[in-house]
Amino acid sequence: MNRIKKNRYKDKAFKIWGIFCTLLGIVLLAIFIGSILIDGIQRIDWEFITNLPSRKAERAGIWTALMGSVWILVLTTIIALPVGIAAAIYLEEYAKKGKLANLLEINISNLAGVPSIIYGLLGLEIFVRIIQMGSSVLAGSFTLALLILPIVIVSTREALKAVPKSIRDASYALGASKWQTVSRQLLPASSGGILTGVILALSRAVGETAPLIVIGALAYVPFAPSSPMDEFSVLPIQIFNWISRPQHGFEVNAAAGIIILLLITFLMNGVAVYFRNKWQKKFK
Amino acid sequence: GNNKKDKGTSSINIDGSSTVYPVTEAIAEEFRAVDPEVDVTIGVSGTGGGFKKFGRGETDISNASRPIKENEKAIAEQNDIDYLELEVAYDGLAVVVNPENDWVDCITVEQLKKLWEPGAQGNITRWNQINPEWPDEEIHLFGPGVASGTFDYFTEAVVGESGSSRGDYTASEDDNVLVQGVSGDKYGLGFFGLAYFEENSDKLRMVAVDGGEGCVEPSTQTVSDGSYAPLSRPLFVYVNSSSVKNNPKVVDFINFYLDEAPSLLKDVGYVPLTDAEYKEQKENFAAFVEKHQPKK
Amino acid sequence: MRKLKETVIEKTLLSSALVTIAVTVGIILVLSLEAFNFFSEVSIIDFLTDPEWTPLFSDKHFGILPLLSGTLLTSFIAIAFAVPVGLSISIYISEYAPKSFRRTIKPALELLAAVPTVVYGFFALTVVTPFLQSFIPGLSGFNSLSAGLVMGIMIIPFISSLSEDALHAVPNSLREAGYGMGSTKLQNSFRILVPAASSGIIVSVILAISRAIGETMIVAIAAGQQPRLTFDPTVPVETITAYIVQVSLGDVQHGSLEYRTIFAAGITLFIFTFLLNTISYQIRKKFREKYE
Amino acid sequence: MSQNKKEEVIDKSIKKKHKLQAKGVNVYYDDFKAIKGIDMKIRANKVTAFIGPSGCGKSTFLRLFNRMNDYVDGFRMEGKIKIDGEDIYKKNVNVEQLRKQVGMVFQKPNPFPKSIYENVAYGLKIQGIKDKKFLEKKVVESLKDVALWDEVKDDLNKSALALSGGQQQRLCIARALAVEPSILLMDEPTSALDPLSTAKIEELIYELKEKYTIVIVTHNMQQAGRVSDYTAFFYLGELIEYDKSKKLFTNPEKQQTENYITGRFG
Amino acid sequence: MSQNKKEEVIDKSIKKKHKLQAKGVNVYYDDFKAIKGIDMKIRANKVTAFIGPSGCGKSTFLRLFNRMNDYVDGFRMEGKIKIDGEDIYKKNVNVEQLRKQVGMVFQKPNPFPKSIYENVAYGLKIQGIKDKKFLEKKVVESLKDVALWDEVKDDLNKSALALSGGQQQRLCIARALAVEPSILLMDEPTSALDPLSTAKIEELIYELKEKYTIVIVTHNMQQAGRVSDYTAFFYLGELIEYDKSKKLFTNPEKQQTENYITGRFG
Ligand SMILES: Nc1ncnc2c1ncn2[C@@H]1O[C@H](COP(=O)(O)OP(=O)(O)OP(=O)(O)O)[C@@H](O)[C@H]1O
Ligand SMILES: Nc1ncnc2c1ncn2[C@@H]1O[C@H](COP(=O)(O)OP(=O)(O)OP(=O)(O)O)[C@@H](O)[C@H]1O
Ligand SMILES: [Mg+2]
Ligand SMILES: [Mg+2]
Ligand SMILES: O=P([O-])([O-])[O-]
Repeated sequence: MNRIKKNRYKDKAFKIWGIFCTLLGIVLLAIFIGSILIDGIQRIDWEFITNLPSRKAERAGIWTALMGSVWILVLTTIIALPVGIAAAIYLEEYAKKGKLANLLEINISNLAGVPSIIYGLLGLEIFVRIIQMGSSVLAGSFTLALLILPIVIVSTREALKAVPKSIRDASYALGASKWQTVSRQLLPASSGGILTGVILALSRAVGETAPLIVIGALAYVPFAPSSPMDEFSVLPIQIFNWISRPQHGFEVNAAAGIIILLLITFLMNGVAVYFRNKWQKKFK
Repeated sequence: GNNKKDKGTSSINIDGSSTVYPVTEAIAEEFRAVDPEVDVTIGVSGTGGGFKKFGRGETDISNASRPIKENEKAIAEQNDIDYLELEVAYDGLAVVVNPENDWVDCITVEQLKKLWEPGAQGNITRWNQINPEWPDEEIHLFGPGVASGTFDYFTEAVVGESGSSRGDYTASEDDNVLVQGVSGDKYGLGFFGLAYFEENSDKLRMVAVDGGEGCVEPSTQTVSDGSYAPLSRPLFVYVNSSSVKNNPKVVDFINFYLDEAPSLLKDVGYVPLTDAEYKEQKENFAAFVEKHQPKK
Repeated sequence: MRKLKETVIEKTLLSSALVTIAVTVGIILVLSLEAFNFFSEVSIIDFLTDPEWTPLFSDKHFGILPLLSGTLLTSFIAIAFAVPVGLSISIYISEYAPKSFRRTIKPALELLAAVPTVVYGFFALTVVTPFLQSFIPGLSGFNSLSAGLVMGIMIIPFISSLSEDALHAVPNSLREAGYGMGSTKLQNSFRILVPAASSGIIVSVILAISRAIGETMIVAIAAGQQPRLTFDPTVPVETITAYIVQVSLGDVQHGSLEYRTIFAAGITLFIFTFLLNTISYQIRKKFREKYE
Repeated sequence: MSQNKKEEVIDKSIKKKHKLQAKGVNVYYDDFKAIKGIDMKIRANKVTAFIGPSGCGKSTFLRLFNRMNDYVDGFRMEGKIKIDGEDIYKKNVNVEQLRKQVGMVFQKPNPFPKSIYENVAYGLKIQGIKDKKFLEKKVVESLKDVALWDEVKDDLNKSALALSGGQQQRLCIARALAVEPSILLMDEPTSALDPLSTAKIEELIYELKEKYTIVIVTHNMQQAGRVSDYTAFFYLGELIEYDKSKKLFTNPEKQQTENYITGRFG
Repeated sequence: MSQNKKEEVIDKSIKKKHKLQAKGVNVYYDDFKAIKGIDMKIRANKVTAFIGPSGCGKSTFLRLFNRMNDYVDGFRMEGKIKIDGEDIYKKNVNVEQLRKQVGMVFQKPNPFPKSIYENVAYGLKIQGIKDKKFLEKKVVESLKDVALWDEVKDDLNKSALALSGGQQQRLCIARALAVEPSILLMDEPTSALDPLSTAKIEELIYELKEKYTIVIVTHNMQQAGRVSDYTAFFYLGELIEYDKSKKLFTNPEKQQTENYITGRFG
């Protein structure tokens, strides 16, 4: 009897501990975001967004970096999306059980775990050097596209898997070919899931710093890229650059930049979660 | 990559010293007000890194915190690159410690050498090894990375051979690493450009250096009159002749640089040359332009 | 005609899938070619045993150990923090919390993983380090402790989310069997569910380790950039990733030894994460078979 | 050679009466033998029911006739399946074409998550037919055939998922009919439906057999008795008994059949 | 107050004969009412069977007696459930203690993925009992009680998952018996088993009722007839009829009951 009471107390204690742990991360993050808001929010105004970099912290803005990030996002999407979705379709709908499918499977799972900086080294050697793209937006986009490719593939496969088998049966039974079934039924039906995965992958890309540093994104670029071959900077690099400066004013800028970057990431995640919820209902 | 060069003439590509970077950045920023059409990009690869690109013809202008070296010259020659060296400012190297450090006020060049020479690596690790009166604590060293001219200059001035140094210190191109490192560490010691110290005088304490003639603190005065020896030096920019030839904006930019440097330098914490010296630089440049610009 | 179209499409899709193989081959080739060049100048024995890493200085040493110890130390701190916390979270969410809470808290936690790592670096440097310094007097401005802890926060969701999935996948019949015997939730969780979900939990931990080892910006910003062979969490260290960033920030001249050092460091990192990923893949495969 | 010739002649003569034919068919899923040496002929314009306990291979066997098992991992077949005397498993058979000829309806109604109209028009559209008029005509016809027209005519653009289960199943049948198959395979088409919808569909089957050869899998003996002309009883992958439904349900030859239809197992 | 007293006295007197008691019990899953106002008393040392069509609430009702529904989302109960006259849903009831008293066996055998020994010893171990000798004794006893001892005695460290389905189910019963409950709830304990294993377990139930009060849910009328002393027929959440099994199966009072047991629906 006593023993059972003790067990119950332990149980209660663990419950409290569990709540504590669950909230720990989130509360720390909230505190941090709070302190960043305090540091940086008053720094954010239209000028901060549209100003070019400056040696004077109070004049410096994030325009170049913001546009660099936008360019990177767009190009990365254009490169990674078709390949990633096509690969996922192949693996999920076409590949037969066997050595090749197995190899692809292991390979993709491994790629997903390769540290991002390694992709930077790959991009440096292949895109920057061998293909001679230089430290351009395009080289950066290719590098990040490879980086998010496994994520796009995995999430697209999940989305395709979620389409009930009965839909495939129905389509094949009506005489549809494989591609007709894929393009007319499976892709539309899984679009919500694919979209979710892609947005999440892109939100990862928008926060990546290390691989772009490795391929040589610049510190001072006082103009927004106007072509894929232009040099560029992105938000996280701009933030990193400001963190690296010893003057306090730049620390404020970094905080303000972080607010913008977090806003973008959280927005993307929010949109993704929204689509996921909307889409999941479809099959339930 | 050198794609930039082919893209037309409205861009100026600069790379090199992180010490000179704030000066050039300031100039570039002001220049934008004069000619907003020109895209000026400035990399921070350190003086050595900058010269490598410059020697390959990838940049129009190279920032340098020391003169070009023979081997770097040779590469430039190999690639048929003709260039001009211009002095633009003076800088002093500041040796800094944590504000809580109450035992060092002045350090001799001998002591610095003992601390930084290659042989110190793994051997000289505690404060009291340099001066028995100093605490028996591990010393944490911070300094610029090997690609920087500051590093070359410091090693040359202190150790006696450029680039010769111990390797077991926090070597970073990222100046905040150095500032944060020393300001967050009671037993830290570091060196970097005077300009950076001035921006952080609240977090760091400067140490006077005894070059053989007594302890001297670096200041605008002691740097420009040369009494802060051996840790003061001139800063340079190098201009590529073909850029001068092909891109009139480069000429505009350099002229603007030499005109505006005296007024802007104070902003960024460096010491200007004398008026006479600036005049000489301008004349040199005018002659260089004359030589390379095709007659219209 | 239609057959042909179908074939062409299939081949196109296949070649997209093969791109992933090309990426892997590319990574391995690039790393090993440059590393090969590196090892033709530096003996592999030195690389593995020399206790100093000073490739950029005149007295050159090429011992990877200091970078490795920095990497392992920060990762260890992160894991030591994130595993107990993450596991507790997963148990709490899957066994204790109401369903509705689970639905909101999981995406919220996953947000922790979505925060760009630069931001975490800033957090470690400007908030955590000064905070820790207030009661650890000897703590340097750059240290593996605060970088590791913040990295831990970042990887918590990897562990909590994947472990929670694994716990969730344990058939309800086992859960009921346990409760039916009079177990408390705690006993049920630790004696039955965690062992039953162990493979999934192990996978999550391995993935988290791999993540920590490969993490770059947090350590580059907050752990310092000084390669030293130490397991003291209060002093500056340098990780493999931070070294690569440090060199990249300067100019890396192709063909120079310093250019090659980042690939030699890179391949070391790659081998570690590759092994971890492979192990986790194998466990996951077994695990999947178990419940299907 | 002459042996083959002879067979062909026989096949031709069968053709009129026997629409479908299985010859020495074995099916394996990896190592598991799901169908064991079945020979069977199925008559044109009749309803043939497959019955048998769960897992006996009814679905597997049914799906051989439109090659729906082809995509199943580990599936392997031996023997011959012929439709109108043509071996549908020989090389170069156009599977898509075959499936147009052999419509199929599944256990769970599985409309596409699209509009009612799109569902019915799908089979035609994938054949490349774009003529709006023609499509509309076929859609209306098919919906009328399954007696769904009156219920949905005002709202053809409504999502098919908004229909009730019984309506969905009739929609699925309409969808199959729209491409004008000659054979209709139905795998437990009413098992997910309420009695009313079931009755409607049974009625429909009765009408459809005028134009189609229908094979239906069912668990419900009463249903088999009501709708089918012939019934085949399967057990553990074997065809145990195959006869006129009346005969089989009232006076089965085999003990196993009797045990099953009297509910002694299954 | 005096009203309460009186009830208590009555409860006490019931205690001997009636082990379990439900009073005005309603159960809701969110808005769905799964149990509708059930009053019922269950006799000690007898076997009581719950029968009824799928979804009628048998499991829900059974699981009220060891509060296994507590963890189900949206579950809500009204009314009283008493064991030996004690309300088990009142505040401060120790649920873990309760469950030790009320053992449960589930439809699908659900041994822990541990050794046979660990499975049986589990309930004792979580009470904090560490005495090796005692544990071993109880394990052997329990395994003998379910007639599994002879089959596994050589290999108590083998994983329980390596046993056959029937053996697993007996193991689960042994596991429940090891903590010495006085009541045994069984939710379709044989529905996943082959006839031979089923027979063994029925036999076991017969023996166990000497010592335990047993409530068993079953779909199999024959089984209910064979093993139970009393049978309760549920329909749509209501208790339709509850009587001696002999009576209920041969001469039910209610038409619904008769329809069900003669197989006219369900
Ligand atoms: N994809 C598959 N892989 C492996 N085995 C399978 C597969 N599909 C079916 N089987 C096996 O083949 C046998 C026949 O299955 P089938 O689905 O044809 O039975 P059925 O008579 O239709 O049963 P039910 O009445 O339950 O639908 C079963 O034992 C089943 O387990
Ligand atoms: N967790 C739940 N949430 C919502 N509704 C539930 C839940 N569990 C059961 N129900 C509903 O309560 C009703 C009774 O369910 P219960 O499982 O008790 O029936 P049963 O008689 O045991 O059926 P079966 O013979 O199929 O096991 C059913 O309509 C069921 O759908
Ligand atoms: Mg079937
Ligand atoms: Mg039940
Ligand atoms: O960046 P440096 O000025 O030290 O070359």
